[in-house]
Amino acid sequence: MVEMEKQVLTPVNENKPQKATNFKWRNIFRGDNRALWTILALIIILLVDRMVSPTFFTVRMINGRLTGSLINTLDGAAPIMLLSIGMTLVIATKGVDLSVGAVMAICAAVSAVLINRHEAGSDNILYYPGFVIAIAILVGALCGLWNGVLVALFDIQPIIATLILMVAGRGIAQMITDGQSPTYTDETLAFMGQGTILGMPFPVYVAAIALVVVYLLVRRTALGLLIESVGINAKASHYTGVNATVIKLFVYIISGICAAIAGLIVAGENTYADPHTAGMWSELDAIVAVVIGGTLLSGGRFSLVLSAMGALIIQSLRIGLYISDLHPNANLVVKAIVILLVLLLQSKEFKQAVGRLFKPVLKLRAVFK
Amino acid sequence: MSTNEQPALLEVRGLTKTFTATPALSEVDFTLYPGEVHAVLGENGAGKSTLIKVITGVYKRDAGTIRLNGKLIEPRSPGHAQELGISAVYQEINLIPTLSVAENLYVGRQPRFLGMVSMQLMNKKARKLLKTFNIDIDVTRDLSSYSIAIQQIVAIVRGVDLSAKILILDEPTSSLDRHEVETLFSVIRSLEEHGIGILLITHFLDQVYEISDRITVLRNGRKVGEHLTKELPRAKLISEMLGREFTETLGKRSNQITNGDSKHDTFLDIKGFAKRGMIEPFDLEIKKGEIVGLAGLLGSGRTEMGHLVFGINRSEKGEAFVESKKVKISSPRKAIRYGFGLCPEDRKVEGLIADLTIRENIILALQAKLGWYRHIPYKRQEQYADEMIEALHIVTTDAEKPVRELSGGNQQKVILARWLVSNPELLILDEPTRGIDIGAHAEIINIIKRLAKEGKALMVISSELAEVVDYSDRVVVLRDRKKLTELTGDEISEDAIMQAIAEK
Amino acid sequence: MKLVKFCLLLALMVTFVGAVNVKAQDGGEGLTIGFSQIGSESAWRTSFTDAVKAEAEARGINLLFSDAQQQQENQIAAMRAWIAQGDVDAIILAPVVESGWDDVLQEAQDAGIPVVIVDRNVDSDPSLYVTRVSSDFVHEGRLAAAWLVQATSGQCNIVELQGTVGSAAANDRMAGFNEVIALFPGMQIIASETGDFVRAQGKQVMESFLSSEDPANICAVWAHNDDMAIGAIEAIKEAGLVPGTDILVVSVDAIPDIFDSLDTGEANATVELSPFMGGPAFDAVVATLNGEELPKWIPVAGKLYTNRADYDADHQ
Amino acid sequence: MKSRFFPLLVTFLVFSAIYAYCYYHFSSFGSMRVVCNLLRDNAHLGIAAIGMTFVIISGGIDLSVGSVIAFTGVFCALMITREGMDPYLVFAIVLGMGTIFGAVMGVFIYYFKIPAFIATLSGMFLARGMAYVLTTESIRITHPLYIRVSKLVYIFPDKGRFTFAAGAFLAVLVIGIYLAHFTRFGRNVYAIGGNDTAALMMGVPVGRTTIMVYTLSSFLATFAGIVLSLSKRSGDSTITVGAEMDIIAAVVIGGTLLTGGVGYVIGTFIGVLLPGVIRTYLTLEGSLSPWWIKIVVGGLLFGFIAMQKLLSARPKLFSFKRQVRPTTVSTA
Repeated sequence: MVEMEKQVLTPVNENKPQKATNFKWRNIFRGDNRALWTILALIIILLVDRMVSPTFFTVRMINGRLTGSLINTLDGAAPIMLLSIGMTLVIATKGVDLSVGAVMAICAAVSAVLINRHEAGSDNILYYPGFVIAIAILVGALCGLWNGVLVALFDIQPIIATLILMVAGRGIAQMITDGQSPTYTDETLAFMGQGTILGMPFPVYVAAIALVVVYLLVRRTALGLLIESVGINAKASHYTGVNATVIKLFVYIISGICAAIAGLIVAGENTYADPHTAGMWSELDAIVAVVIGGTLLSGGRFSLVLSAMGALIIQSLRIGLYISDLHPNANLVVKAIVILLVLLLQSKEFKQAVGRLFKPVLKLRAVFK
Repeated sequence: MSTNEQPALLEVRGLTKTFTATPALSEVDFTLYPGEVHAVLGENGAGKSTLIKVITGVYKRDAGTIRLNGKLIEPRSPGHAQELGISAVYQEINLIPTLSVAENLYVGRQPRFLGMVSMQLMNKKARKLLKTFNIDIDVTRDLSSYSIAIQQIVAIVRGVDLSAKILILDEPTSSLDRHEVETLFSVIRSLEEHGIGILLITHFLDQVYEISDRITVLRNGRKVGEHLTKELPRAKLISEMLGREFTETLGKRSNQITNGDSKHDTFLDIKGFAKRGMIEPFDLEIKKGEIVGLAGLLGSGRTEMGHLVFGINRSEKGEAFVESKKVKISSPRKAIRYGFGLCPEDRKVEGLIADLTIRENIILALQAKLGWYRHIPYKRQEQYADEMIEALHIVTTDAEKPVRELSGGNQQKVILARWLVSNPELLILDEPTRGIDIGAHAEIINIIKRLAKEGKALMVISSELAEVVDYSDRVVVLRDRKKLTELTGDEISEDAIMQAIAEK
Repeated sequence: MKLVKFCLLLALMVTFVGAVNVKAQDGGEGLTIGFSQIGSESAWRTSFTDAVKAEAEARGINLLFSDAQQQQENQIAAMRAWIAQGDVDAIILAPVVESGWDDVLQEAQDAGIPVVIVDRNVDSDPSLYVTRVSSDFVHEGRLAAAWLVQATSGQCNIVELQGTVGSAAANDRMAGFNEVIALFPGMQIIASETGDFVRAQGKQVMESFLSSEDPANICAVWAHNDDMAIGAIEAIKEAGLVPGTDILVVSVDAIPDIFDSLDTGEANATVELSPFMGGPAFDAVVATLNGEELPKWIPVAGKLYTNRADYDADHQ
Repeated sequence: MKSRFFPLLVTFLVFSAIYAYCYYHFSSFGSMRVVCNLLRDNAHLGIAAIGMTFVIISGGIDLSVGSVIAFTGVFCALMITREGMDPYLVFAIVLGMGTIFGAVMGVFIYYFKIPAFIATLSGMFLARGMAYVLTTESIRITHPLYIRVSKLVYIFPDKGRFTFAAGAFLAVLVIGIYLAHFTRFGRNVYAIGGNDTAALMMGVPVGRTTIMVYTLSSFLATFAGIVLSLSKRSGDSTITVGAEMDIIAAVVIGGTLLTGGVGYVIGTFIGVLLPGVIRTYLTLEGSLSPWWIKIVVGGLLFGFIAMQKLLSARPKLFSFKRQVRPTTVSTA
């Protein structure tokens, strides 16, 4: 008993550098068996895609660039994946960020307008490509900060706080480009969307790096834990000394930065910024990706990897519809049905209802045993 | 008054309800006669709440029958139970803060004029109804703009007015003052005369003896006795409730330090803290290694005192000194920085992060204190968790289980462990032993004593007087949101505390 | 037989080349004219808006501009606001969709305000508006098809990037194009999907075409506008093919960006959708205010261009 | 003046101020023409917004309304023009479909605990997708009934046209106010928005009410689609894209709290008209860029939310810390 007291009551030296070991797979696939449904849904959709197009999994190297539907899926999923990374953190704190699509448009507009000045011969160092990218990301962070301030400091419901920027943001993007859709030729910015490294499209790297960086940021520090605790029980977290204000500011800023990078990619793909359509409805795609990834809209446990898979599900669904003979107009219907199916499979209440339906059958089986 | 010859109004037989393997009620019988007040008593976790939730259709029972006036009934929902004539007023005020008082009285049964809900008519009726209870308030204002006492009365008036055959009152008086209690009791007596059966759940034994005709005692989900109130001595009642002889718990207090001991420095000194509507100004001094018990009835201001000290609510005036240095306790985070910790009264809502694992719950306070960037390595986290699981005898298969899957006592230990790991100087414990089994109860009291021996300052809020007397070096007695007195050393006894509370 | 068809096609193209370019004229000074534009969803649309604004300024017309952001409801509301205010002399409407204009046109007529429809069509009774100044989408489709038939000698597997589903531009261009290629059994559309007139979507759809079809089997991409064609060019390049050579690219609009691609040979042909509809529209307004009778359709024809020099020569 | 009315009062004052400013610049704002135009041009949004008000008061959200409006228009046009069905029969069918659609969303939300946001988002995709599948053409409706309805106009002396759509809008407004304030259903909606567990305990049929709220919202959206189809005499699957966000903004500007339990149908009425007034001003001004409407609506949203926040945070206006107000006792 005396020994125990010592252990319990002596403070431990926290700063002792310790190697972070004990890596656990369950830390990646959080969210109980929801992971199973998400992975299953992705596999099924990929298999369906394969059935529709026999060459779906075929990857060829052409002119130093990998091509094939699978690569296209990854490439196209990159912006949604980026958004869903930020969105996952926001949703984990019981929030939501409706403004990411508008933020994409704003940042794309900022980058295009600034780089146009560089291309017009301005010597201002701020218009150099590297600075332009940095400024666009900074603008995204500021947009996130604005949302974060409304949510964390003013305690405004996230859905409505971010609705403000969702509504006004697209207007701001149009104002920045003066209603135009500016085109540019800068290769650095174009590389954001079109470049390849070792044959793989650059956006895929960006999304993957963002995933790893944010994963390390939240799981190798205490952020992930604190985010989850705020999302699960804000009051108890407050009483335990968790600084919810800082946590919320942080997640909205991350979401803003992710949206800014996604905006740069989308603009870079076509070397122009369209403030009207860039990122249109992508907030909804990102939210769906997160939800399919098993993070509850009511906050709490989250998994960045599963959210990224959710983004892949959405994109492979879209690509599948492109290559299928299905009428293009059926896109939305199929999307709605898939979302509902995944959600129903995740719903405990639905499973119980189905269970009740099959109860007589099970009973019957028990009788015959 | 009631007699056993009368046909029963409500007959419950063999009621059983199980939650995830632990039975909350097993084989409970209960009979309510018309025109009687039948008190259901028991400690926290005895199954009182479950009983009324089954009767009102909130929970589905696993087994047993319920008869109303001899007829079998199947209450499906509170609404359905209401239709059958059973209405309940719960201890958490289940009203709608954004609606007016009048609307709260008539939700679901608004008076209609020419087929339309008529606000005028409703307000008029509401005013008249409240008049009968000697309450004169603006019924058109939002409920949330009134004090909790008024809200509680509105809830009771609503229940009474539902022309119920059976009225269930769950802790109706916990936040009422004496005058309001009198008002309520006079209503209850008039209801008795109309042949309405009243099922009363309360913590206040005096009130039980004042108003009830019959008592059923529950313990651990089982019925342990049913008596006419006038035939049941208090000592027997308490021993039935606690499941042990009354005298057993009245052991001598194990005094550790004497007041004014110079070895023990003052840790926290509070002068004149107060917050309107929560607690009147009070002074409080806690020394290192001292256990200060806060005694008083539910709603006496003991929890509020803890909240003010911990910065959950900011004190409107007064000042605080930690080790003679003046400090501003403006938030729990600040308080934690000064070395405070708080185990809250409502574990589920204020303490646990239910979906996190035991390990994560245990290290949370320490991690929050360190800041997000100074991550506690997983190995260290596991070490902490395993140490705590062993030290506090937390019953679990491993530290990676979500904490919500633990029993109440083990959850309490997890919260305690959380603070022990973060090593605070002052620990405020609000009802640390509520709703937990006897074994865990004793362990937690041992831990409290040991912490004091280690030199921690402790502030323990408890409604179990015997327990307070047992470990406290000093007892602060509260009533009606006011600090009455402090008892020290040999002055401390249950009688003295009761007397202090009862004194005019 | 084949020869007959070729001749037919050539004749078709020649008639259109003749009908190019209505030059800017004077007239209309001091008028107040409301212009309800669909939005600014594409580069072509913004240059259209700018052309109308410039024309108005040159003529001294007070132009009230309203951008409907793709919503018909906004256009109707804007027209009603002008009618109610009563200081506009005429209204120019670029309708977002074809139907649903009867009431508001009737109201304008009742208020004595002439309405000139530009760009797209409306299905209302022609008596409700003065005239329609627009290009012929069907012919644009025909022109593109005719060029492709010539370029490939009538043997080509085509992938099609459709415009926004349901838009007149998409429907008509598709119809015109299909009408022509139907004459040539060697020409067929092997895949078709909507790219919503947007670059990013055009690229994505093209990517999926390139992976779902054998790229060697694709001879040409036919895009309903230049933006999607530019997206498709990116996709073709990324697939390691040479746009304009391995896969021919033909589209409609003639926005500045497509000429960059024509310069490098990455695009092959574009049919001009003339953005210079302001001049004829203002002329029509002036004419009708002077009591002149006008034909119900004033076509503004575009020509097919395969290089920048021709275009510049035509737009001096 | 009770504090509950304060947001409504501010909404009304802001509307009056903006309207007065517009009138100062453009005299036509004083005519019945502009007033009637505001009513008829915003009728479909307004009708759907009244349904949305109930949803938001109940503490939910419905993202599907814009798509439902579009689907209804397309369905009506297709059935009447292409299939030659009787319009009344078509209306009955489409209203039935809308009602079932809303009820199914309600069931998903209440029984399967799928968050309203996601459930109605799926509904939005589904309804829009179905509209696209039906047809992507813009179809004209020339049925005699439609012509007759278009002649149902009261013309004011200054030629303001009070049309069927305007009438339908006002009628739905009156019915909405009646439903919200004078029926048990309406009061139950307020109750579950205020505190749904308490409402359940008080015997409010929470499940039924929740499902009915979404049913009502879809029903009204369908009705809005019919009204729009009648006034435009056409059906088109690309209309009202993103209208749900405009509608939600209108409801919030109208003083309804997104947290549920508080709100007024009449506030929504003003909230719908306000962007209409601004749009009219921009149109008449003729040189302001179109993006200002978005920025101004966003600014208004922010202003109203900030005001509501300040009001509810009284008396400590500038304390940003979460106030733990003892509104309910929880000692369980």
